[in-house]
Amino acid sequence: MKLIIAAIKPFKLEEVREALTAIGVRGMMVTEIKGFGSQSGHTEIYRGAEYAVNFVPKVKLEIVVSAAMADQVVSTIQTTAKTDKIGDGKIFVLDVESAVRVRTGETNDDAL
Amino acid sequence: MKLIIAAIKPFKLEEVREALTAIGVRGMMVTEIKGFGSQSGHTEIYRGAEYAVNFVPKVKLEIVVSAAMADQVVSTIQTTAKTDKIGDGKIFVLDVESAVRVRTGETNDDAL
Amino acid sequence: MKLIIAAIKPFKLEEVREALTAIGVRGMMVTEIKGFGSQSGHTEIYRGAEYAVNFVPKVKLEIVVSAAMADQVVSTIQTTAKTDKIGDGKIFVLDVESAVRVRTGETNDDAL
Amino acid sequence: MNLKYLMTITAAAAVIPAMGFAQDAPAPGFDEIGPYIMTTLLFLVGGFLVFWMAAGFAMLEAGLVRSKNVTMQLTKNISLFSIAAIMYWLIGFNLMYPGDFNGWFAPNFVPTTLEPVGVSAADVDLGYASVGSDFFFQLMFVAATASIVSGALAERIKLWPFLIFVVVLTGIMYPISGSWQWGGGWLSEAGFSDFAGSTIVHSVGGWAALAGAIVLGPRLGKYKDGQVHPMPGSNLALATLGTFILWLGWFGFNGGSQLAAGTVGDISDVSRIFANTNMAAASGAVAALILTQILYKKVDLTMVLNGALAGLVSITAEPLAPTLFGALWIGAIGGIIVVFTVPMLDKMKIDDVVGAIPVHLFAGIWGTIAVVFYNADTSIVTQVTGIIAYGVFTFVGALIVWFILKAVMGLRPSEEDEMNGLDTSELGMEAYPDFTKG
Amino acid sequence: MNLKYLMTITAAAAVIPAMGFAQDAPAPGFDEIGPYIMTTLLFLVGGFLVFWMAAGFAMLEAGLVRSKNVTMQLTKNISLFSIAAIMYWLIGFNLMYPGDFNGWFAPNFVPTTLEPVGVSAADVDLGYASVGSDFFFQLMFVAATASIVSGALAERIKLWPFLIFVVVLTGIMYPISGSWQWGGGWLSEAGFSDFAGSTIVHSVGGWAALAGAIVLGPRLGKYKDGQVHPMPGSNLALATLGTFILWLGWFGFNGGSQLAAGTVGDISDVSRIFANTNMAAASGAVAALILTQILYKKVDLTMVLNGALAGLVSITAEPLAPTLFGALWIGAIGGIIVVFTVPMLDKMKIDDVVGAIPVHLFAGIWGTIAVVFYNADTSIVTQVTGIIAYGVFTFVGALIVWFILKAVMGLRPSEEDEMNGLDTSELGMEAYPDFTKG
Amino acid sequence: MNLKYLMTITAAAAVIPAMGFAQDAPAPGFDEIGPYIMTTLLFLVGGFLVFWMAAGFAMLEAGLVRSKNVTMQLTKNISLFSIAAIMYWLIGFNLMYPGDFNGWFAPNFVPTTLEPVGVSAADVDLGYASVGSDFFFQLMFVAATASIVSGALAERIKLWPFLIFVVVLTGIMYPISGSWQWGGGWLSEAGFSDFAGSTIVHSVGGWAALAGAIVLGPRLGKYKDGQVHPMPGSNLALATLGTFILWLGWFGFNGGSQLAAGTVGDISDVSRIFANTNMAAASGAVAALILTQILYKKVDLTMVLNGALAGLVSITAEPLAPTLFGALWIGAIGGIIVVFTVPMLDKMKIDDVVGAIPVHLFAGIWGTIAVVFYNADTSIVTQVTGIIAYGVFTFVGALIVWFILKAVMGLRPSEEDEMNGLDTSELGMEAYPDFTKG
Ligand SMILES: Nc1ncnc2c1ncn2[C@@H]1O[C@H](COP(=O)(O)OP(=O)(O)O)[C@@H](O)[C@H]1O
Ligand SMILES: Nc1ncnc2c1ncn2[C@@H]1O[C@H](COP(=O)(O)OP(=O)(O)O)[C@@H](O)[C@H]1O
Ligand SMILES: Nc1ncnc2c1ncn2[C@@H]1O[C@H](COP(=O)(O)OP(=O)(O)O)[C@@H](O)[C@H]1O
Repeated sequence: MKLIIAAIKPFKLEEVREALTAIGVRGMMVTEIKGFGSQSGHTEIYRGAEYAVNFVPKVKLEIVVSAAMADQVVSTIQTTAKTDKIGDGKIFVLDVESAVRVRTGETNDDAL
Repeated sequence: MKLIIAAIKPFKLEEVREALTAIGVRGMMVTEIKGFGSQSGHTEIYRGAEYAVNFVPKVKLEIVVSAAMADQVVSTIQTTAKTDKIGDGKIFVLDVESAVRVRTGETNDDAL
Repeated sequence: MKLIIAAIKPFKLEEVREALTAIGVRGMMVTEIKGFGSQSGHTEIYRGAEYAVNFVPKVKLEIVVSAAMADQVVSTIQTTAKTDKIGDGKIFVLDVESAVRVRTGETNDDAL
Repeated sequence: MNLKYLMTITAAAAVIPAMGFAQDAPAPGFDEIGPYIMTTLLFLVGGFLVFWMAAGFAMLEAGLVRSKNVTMQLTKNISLFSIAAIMYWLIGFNLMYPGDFNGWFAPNFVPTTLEPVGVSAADVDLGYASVGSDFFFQLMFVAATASIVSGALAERIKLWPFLIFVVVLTGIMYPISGSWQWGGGWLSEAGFSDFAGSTIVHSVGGWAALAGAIVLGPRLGKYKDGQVHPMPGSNLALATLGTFILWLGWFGFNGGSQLAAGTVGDISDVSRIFANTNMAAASGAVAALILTQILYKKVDLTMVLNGALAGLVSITAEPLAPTLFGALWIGAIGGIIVVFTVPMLDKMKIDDVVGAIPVHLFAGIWGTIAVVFYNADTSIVTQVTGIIAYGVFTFVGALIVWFILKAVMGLRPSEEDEMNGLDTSELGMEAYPDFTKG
Repeated sequence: MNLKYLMTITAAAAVIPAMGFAQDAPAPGFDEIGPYIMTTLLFLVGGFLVFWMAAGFAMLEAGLVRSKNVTMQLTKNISLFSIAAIMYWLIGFNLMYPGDFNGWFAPNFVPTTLEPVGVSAADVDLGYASVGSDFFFQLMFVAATASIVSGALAERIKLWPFLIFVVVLTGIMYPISGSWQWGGGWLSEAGFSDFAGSTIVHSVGGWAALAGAIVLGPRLGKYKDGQVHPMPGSNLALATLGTFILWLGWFGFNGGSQLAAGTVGDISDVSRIFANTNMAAASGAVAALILTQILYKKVDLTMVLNGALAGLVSITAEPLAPTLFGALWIGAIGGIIVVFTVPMLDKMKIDDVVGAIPVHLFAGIWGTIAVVFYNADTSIVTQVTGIIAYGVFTFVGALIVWFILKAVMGLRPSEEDEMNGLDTSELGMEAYPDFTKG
Repeated sequence: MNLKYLMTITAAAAVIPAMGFAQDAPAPGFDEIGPYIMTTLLFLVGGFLVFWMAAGFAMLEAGLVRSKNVTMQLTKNISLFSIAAIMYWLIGFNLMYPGDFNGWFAPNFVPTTLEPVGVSAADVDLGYASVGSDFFFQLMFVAATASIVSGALAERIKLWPFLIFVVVLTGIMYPISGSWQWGGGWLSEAGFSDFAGSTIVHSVGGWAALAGAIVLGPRLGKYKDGQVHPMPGSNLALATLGTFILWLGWFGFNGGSQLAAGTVGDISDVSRIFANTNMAAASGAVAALILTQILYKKVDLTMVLNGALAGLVSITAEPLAPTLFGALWIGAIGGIIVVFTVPMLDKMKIDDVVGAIPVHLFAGIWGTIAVVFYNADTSIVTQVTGIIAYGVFTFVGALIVWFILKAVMGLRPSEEDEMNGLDTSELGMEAYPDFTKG
């Protein structure tokens, strides 16, 4: 199994979730994060003082899928989250050794 | 070492933490997440309009332990977080290459 | 590529970010977490009742870098986040199989 | 004041010469000045209570929008009040209260001037109150009208076009239509009755909001593939606080509209109004409480809040005449109206973020009609005439202004800006920057 | 009003014929109506200030519960006020103020009716105030009583059983016991003294809350393996706001209870009451500030807030007679009581979420006793008699009602529902949906 | 009161024997007591409105600090008010209002005592108001002064040194300098004019805050490597609520300062003050609204809030004499001052967390100067004299006190404590414990 970690723009979350459900992803973990990257560093003014915004709000998705599905999930996220503007995000793939479903104790692919 | 990622029901956090401490887990990272899975999708009413709740609040645990301890930690979480109701959560195990304790610079198992 | 996960003290975030930028890290994901570890367990009083604080606020950094850079990143975080006080945090390194930049579709090291 | 009584003293005075009662003029007794002082006080206390409603609207709206639009909603609310205060001074007040003038066109646009400092009793209308207190009180009403609009159009209208609309609404539209009734215009002559402004203030705000909501369209994603996608308010504690503030302010709104407090009859009437106003709010809330439990098997706090406000709007057209029982059922119907019309608007794809249209327009119409049940001098015909007159004038007028603004400067931010929230995209300032949103 | 003075004029009138004083009846002078107008005004201003306390309780409680129960707490607060307003009109007011009747049983359950519109001076009691203002003012007190209960039982009682209890408390229990003293019943005849209601309002609320807390039991996990597990309030800014609101409202609560404002003595007494009330609140807060610093080495804001409120409750039984120094030490002891009794209740495993029992019951008892120090016409015996009478009647009565409710419909949600929070489980609506809780 | 009129009656009395007018003394007519009652009422209503400002400061400051310092800010605000209430009773009031005494040294430190219960008309100054109401009203002003300091020094000063400073400021410094003008001291004799306290209250608070900010230094990281690092306020909804509360309270602040309400002239003047006060706030807000849009291409809500407050401070020195147009431009300049001086202070590395110094000190100076434009009896020279006198006395005095406190107990927490926030490090209690901060 693979763990797919993706950082995307918050307003894309709903769209991406729908796209993933469509291709059969049945679960994920979503976390609000502060993203730092090339997009960062635009300046704002607060009470007359300019300052650089180093972090921009992003949403992090963590999805564990069977190795077979991984590529499809990655490309689905990539195409759906794309706005062609800087800050669209990143997708990382890690290897997962084992998985367990708490409720049933099922393991690995059955747990997903 | 192994990284154990678990998504559980928020109200189980305290119980799980105690159970893990009991078996000698000395640290973890806890994050509030929005979970998406089979449990999701129940409907609510807001100002007369029905809508589907796609995400349910979950708590994510990230625990790094020595390879030897991994299985015990997994089963402890699984048994403690269990309510036999849908949405109990998932546990994933990943391999960790190295660990460092910031304060001392100790590495790997000594860092945990 | 490697995924470096670090839990540090919140007030060290800015310093660490600057140090990492200095050595050429171009992106990261930052998450507020509740940390559990040796530091935990000091007691507070609320309305006359003592209670143990099991979780302390920490910041989690997730950084994906080329394998070559990993060690430098780890040591930079370790030296910068250090206060020599308990609770300084931990750094973990995991292997990353692949990376994609959503905007461009670039992969692996080019995606970082 | 009691003339005969004065005579007595004067007569008595005659008995003892050299007492020169004339000299007394500068310091007349309380029988003469008491009513003036009490009514002025009524306007001042009533006025600051209605002022407080501006904070109520701000909190209610800030609580019912999503966290990414809170700074903008707060900015709109404090700005609209400030602009209303200036416009009403600049032209509104004299446009609305010319006494004679029927408000179809403004003969003279003159800013408001108050009586001189330390004015003497001889130079004021002892039968009424000081101009300053009257202006202060009336000014608060126009601000309320503008607040109604800001709530309905929240989360998707840019700051400046909204504020420009406020300039027109508070400086021209409200004063003109207001003069028809409170300025002694044609509607008051026709026998229309709207004690504190269910129609003149609340429906007018509602009509302007409705026109805006139609021209503006719904928030992105609110109505997708034939479904309503609720966007829950970010802070119901603030929304509840706002409702309590409005409830409190309403005692000044309705009570002050008695326009007199210096006689036993007047002060007792003000008491009656306070009691009725409170009852209507309570019954509106309870009606929504029970009805949402029945309809949805769950109580909906936001509906209970709207229900209380609808009860208040319903009793505003006639808070004096009804018995407490009358206030109860009139207010309760207001609460029921809200529970049914909020989803109705959604079905019509009219996106009213805070329920301003059901509360202020629909309940306002109901309240204006309900006048006939307890006020014998009114007729359903004239009431409906008034409702229609205000509706047509304000709705059409607002539509025109909204369309002009849309053509000239555009009303909505870009899609991405709206998605990211107006706080960061338009103002570059979050309302709750320290908190992780999810 | 001043009889002799009337005679004067009448006599004087006699001297000069054809002055027909009789005709004057419809428009008497301010010497006659002034007191009536001022006292009515006192009730109206005092009344809206006490109304404001409903918002204070709502904010205080919403701030001291965990974020997962905020919507429920807000719903309870606005609903209980609305229900109290209706019940007090329906039966409460006439049950409590029959004048003659001592309240042991209710001969006639009749809704409240106000004087007619534009009532004339001849048809009112010029020595008091308008019925409307009196009703409006008194109504706010019963609502306060109910608010006290909602805070203590927060986070674990279902909505409807709580609201049904409110119906009984505000419609029957409070009016009956209230009539013993303020209705001119047996306790007032016995010489009991409770100026603004330390016992009649606050202790009564506290007793009802105590009974409920016992029947209901503590929140899940509050007392585990012999330890107290604090559950910190989710929003101390709201809690502080609520305290300030209550403090402000208390000026109306105590000041209005002078029940007269139309003479030099009365208005000066109201001033005295304002000054003493403020002093007691301040000293209660300072006492808690210093004491928590000494006891815990850290100041506890929630205790300071409770301390201010306890100071207010302590002075409520006699806000007029004490000197400012008297108000200071009476209030300070109130603050001290809170700091010691909050943990005491925890030791007794009685879970009072907001500290309502220490603040309103314990400080209320203290305040009622403290009356004897500055009011010579009172005796410790009658004061204690009153305290016991109200305690037994309310505590036992409440116990019975709570047990019936528990038997009939159950008071608590399921364990998992309580764990997940009443907002999602019972109402399906979060108070702060946009924010990540942790 | 009207003497001639009394004579009349007495004389008339003489005509008809056996009418014993003497006996009437205990109950004089409204012509005699009316003004006393109305002015007392003005103080009571004005007083509770100014009390409300304490809540306004608390909310404004709680909203403008970071979430990790909110509990501390709330604790400071409720504590400072309570301490001010006690100190002003203990010595402040009699130190400030000796009538004759010019305030350079305090001959007698005596606590305040009020008139007896049920005082009779013969024993009061019928030309003014009850001591109780006067004390209550004046007390609220000193508390406002202290609140100004807490905001400027937020997020980095320990609780106790701050509270000790409040003891000195409210018990000694403010009363002494206040007596120069309001106590009938040398400045009032010199012809200085400050109607409601632009200088006496607001600038004094601002000077004390400035001294503190200098001694204390900026928050860690605020000015790093020659750059300003903004630390955005954690809750702009609270900040806006606080501003609305202050705005409301200001009607009592300025209106009550008329010190009389029992004649046509006085109540009309109070009305004028209400209208002008509202106008100045509105124009201050609009000025900041437009100016920030022009300067930064984005509206800055926190500046708009400060702008409204600066408008209020600007009109406070003379809210009566100006026309509405006068109030408009005076207030607008106040708003402009804030927009320019807030960044200016940052350039000078003076860290004022909430903008208290621009709002209260700079706008206060402006308002005191602006008096000369509408009040013919004033001269720029005496106005500046007063401004300097208050500035030197308060700034130097505060500097000394701050230095002593720094030497004796230290003002700042450790670096790590400040970084972690005073809520957890000093109080061990978070304001928003349930929420994830980021
Ligand atoms: N090396 C990295 N490791 C982890 N997360 C990253 C990394 N680089 C970027 N990210 C995440 O991806 C987001 C978008 O990246 P950014 O460089 O801003 O834009 P883009 O991906 O279009 O180049 C960042 O906000 C951050 O959350
Ligand atoms: N494939 C997955 N990848 C990551 N997290 C998952 C995945 N499936 C489920 N989860 C997490 O586990 C939680 C519970 O899963 P769910 O399917 O709802 O119930 P159950 O585990 O009982 O089948 C989800 O809310 C989500 O946070
Ligand atoms: N085994 C672990 N797995 C994951 N995170 C850990 C682990 N141990 C510690 N942490 C994280 O590191 C933080 C600091 O660790 P702690 O033991 O408190 O101090 P120190 O690292 O100085 O020994 C903890 O708060 C937690 O977030």
